[in-house]
Amino acid sequence: MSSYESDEMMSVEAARQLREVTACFVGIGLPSTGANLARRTVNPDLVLVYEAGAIGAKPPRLPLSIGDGMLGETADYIASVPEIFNYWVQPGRIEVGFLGAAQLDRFANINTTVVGDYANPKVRLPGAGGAPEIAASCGEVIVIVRQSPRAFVERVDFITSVGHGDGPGARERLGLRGKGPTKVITDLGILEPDPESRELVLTHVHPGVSAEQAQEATGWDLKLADELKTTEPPTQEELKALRELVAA
Amino acid sequence: MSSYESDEMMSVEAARQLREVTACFVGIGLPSTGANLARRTVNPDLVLVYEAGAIGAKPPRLPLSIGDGMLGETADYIASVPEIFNYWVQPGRIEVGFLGAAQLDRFANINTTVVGDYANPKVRLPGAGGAPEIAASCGEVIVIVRQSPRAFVERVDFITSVGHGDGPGARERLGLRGKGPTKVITDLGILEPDPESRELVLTHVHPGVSAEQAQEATGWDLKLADELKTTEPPTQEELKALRELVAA
Amino acid sequence: MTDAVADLVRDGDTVALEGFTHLIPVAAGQELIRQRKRDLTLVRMTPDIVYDQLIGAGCARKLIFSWGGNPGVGSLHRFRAAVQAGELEIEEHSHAGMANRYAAAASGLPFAVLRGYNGTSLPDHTDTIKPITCPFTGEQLTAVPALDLDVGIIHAQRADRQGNVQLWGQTGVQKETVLGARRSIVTVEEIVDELDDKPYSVVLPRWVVTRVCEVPGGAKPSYAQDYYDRDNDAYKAWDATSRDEAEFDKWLEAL
Amino acid sequence: MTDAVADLVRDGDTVALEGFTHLIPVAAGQELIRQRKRDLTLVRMTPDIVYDQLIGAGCARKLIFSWGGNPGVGSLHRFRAAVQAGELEIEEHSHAGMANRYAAAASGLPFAVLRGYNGTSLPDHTDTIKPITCPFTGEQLTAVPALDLDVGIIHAQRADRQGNVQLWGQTGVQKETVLGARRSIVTVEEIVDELDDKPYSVVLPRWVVTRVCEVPGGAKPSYAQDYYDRDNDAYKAWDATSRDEAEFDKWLEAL
Repeated sequence: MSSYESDEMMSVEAARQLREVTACFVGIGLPSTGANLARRTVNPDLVLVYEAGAIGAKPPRLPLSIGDGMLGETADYIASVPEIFNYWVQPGRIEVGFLGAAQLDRFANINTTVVGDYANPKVRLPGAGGAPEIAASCGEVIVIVRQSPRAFVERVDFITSVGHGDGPGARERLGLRGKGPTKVITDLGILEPDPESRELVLTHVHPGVSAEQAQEATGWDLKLADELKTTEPPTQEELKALRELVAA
Repeated sequence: MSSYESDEMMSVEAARQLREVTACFVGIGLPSTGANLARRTVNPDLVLVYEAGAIGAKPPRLPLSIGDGMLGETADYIASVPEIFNYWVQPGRIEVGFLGAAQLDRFANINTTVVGDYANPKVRLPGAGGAPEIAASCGEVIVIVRQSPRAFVERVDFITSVGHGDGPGARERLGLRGKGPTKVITDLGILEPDPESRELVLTHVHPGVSAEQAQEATGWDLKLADELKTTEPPTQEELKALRELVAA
Repeated sequence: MTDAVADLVRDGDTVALEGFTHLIPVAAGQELIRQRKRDLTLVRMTPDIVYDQLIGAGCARKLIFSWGGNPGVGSLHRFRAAVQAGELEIEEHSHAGMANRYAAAASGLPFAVLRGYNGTSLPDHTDTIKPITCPFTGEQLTAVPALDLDVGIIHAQRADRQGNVQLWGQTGVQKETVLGARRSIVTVEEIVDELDDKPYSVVLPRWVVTRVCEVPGGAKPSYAQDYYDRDNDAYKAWDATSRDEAEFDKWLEAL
Repeated sequence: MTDAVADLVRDGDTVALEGFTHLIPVAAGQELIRQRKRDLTLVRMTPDIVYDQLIGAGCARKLIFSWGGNPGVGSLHRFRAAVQAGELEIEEHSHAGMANRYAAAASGLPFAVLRGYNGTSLPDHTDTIKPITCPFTGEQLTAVPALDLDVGIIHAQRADRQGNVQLWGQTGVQKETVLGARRSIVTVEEIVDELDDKPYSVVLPRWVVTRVCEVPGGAKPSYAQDYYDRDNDAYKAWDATSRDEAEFDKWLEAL
């Protein structure tokens, strides 16, 4: 087994989730790395959709931002931003949306807006961007976020993007048509919503990580899956593809 | 004075109305002839907008239909049809809309839908097309139609496109933001709405036409303007440009 | 195309064949006639000669439209006769309303809002036109429902071997027709190894198109920009064929 | 550009400078700072470093936005400090909401409808988000009001001598920004004799643009496709400048 960083484990695991996926909505940062890695490993035909308009972008290296010229230059099609949200995201055409989070709660609701009170925030974060509608309408959502008690909180200070709301039936009551977060990939493992309670449970730990470590890094009483598994470590091929991608 | 057909008089007079206009919404038939003639005579910079998407088309000859390739090929820009109506017509960006009519009433309301009862029509006509929103939202509307008692009726069987409704204040009450029909150009003369009553009055007769002829060709008691004028006959240059255009 | 139409279009479906006088999917429409599809709700902003043919052939139960004519020539006599005889249910809109109904369908919304229809007789006869009030200004506008399309059919200039479709020139509501329908059929002039840039081109990526069929000339007698111009004589000749029911029957038999 | 900004932007105006990380009108934004415009309501989906500069320089009374950050780098410290100190009024939306607010403005409608915001905390804090009911299905959706823009400012690759503007690549909401505003300023990389075809180009015809100004490099340090790439070091360097108020003041003085 080669040595690797926890970021690398996250990107590799994110890429693996895209094996069977047609189209994926991509932000910048770890989601972009994961999606671009998938195109180089498990799913060469994966369609990357960026919110600035590129549909089917095939960037030769990781874009610096979603405005990067190579996204448009390599895209199958470029839509305007209103079209991206109205014709492509809203009808649920995109199978997977990748999201990050500053705070995440036990129902996978996401906060990227403020820490503290909205009117008098302790920390003002960037805000919603495309996330609320990605979370509402993509077929499913994969959250990629580092696990810590500050980030994994009992209750988010602000719901920027709805996960599973307050539990069973919440998404249906809100009229949200996608399945919501089906996986949360962290630096320690993978969490998935319990089919009944919709509460996130730890289903995988990454190699060398213990369930206790994951529980300590969580601000709520994190439950473990009946069968807790260990993630496959990154293969040589995965690491090689990832490092080439990042270095490009 | 050269000899000319009444259609030619109509097209020439239509073109003259576009001397100071920036952008004009064009259908097929006489409106298209008039607008294209204006580009060759009084207003070479006139922007022609076609409902199939071409903005700033510069057709070298009269298009057979609004799908004609040369419209797109010579356009400054091509919009989708939803964009044409939403971004270009609806906000009132287009100064003049040219419309035809199967029936027209004394308030310049237009019928292009049915003659007779809607459910059991005597004659089923093509229908609305782009006309209702052109009539509502273009800065002003110029109607081009041959005058006859069958066409110029006391009351249209169906209001496809609103002229001046039932008279003063009607457009404001309906929330229509353009001025509505400001001129009706016929084979006999020109009618304009009275500033007070909004009823169409005959302001011009074409050379050789009498006011009585125009009144006989009208299904309501057509009033004459205080100063009834005679239209300038087509000049040699106008006729030459028109005939070249039609023959091209 | 025969298989695509057989597989994807069922009797009773709501079907739109779009192309705003350019790139009209005529061949696909005639395939619907040959396969004797019945009880269709046909949708099209500008039903022209291929819709006259479909109506005359008895494929349509209902027509949703905004302008029905033989563009630049005159009337559609089979359409006109069917309406005047009360044999065809119609749901009639303006172009702006229809364009917004397609856009709403493509957007996954149940309705669209526009400034339109106020003061016209259309709302008296079309129950898919309703008032709606702006929750911010109190202004009254008009709502129209999204089209509920089972199948969207268009003709495009070309596709690549992966099934990505490209069309250009005036492209009307074709993108919305494909994106707004549950299933879609795109006939193309040719299949090429690689798409290249074309001015104002619309690309429909392979994953949003159900079936692509190579049908050269599939838009004739209408235009296909950079492939052929409109055959105006055919449009004119249709007037005579359509006017006379016996002539029309002869045409239908020969199809 | 000096004259265009002086003539068209007034203190107290609502002004949008758009460009979705590509073709950001940075030079025009900095001209607003130089001319000491005050009490502006600034609108932008993705306020990034030029908005951090405008906010730090005291030009803005209010910000209407959906994502405020230094893309790919981190936070906007002047923006963050102003909000945390309660010195900047904010009206916060999602991208989908903002994009639809631009589209409504360009469409001459008072509002737009979308599926959005349901279940989020945004409607609790933003009063320009309201429920609306579909008059056909009874379904509840969300309405957002049209942006009410005095001035729309964008940067484009080029214009011709008549003033027709052309931009291409990822063109975001730039068309809507110009069409949705009462007055508009477009800075361009170059003025050319004739525009030619470019893939996915948007042309804004001369008669819908108030003023065109040739400003080569007007989008630096962001991208202008086919002219220059993003200067990523400048984005990174801004983090340090913006973080320290004294550093920021020095930057402002030198502008």
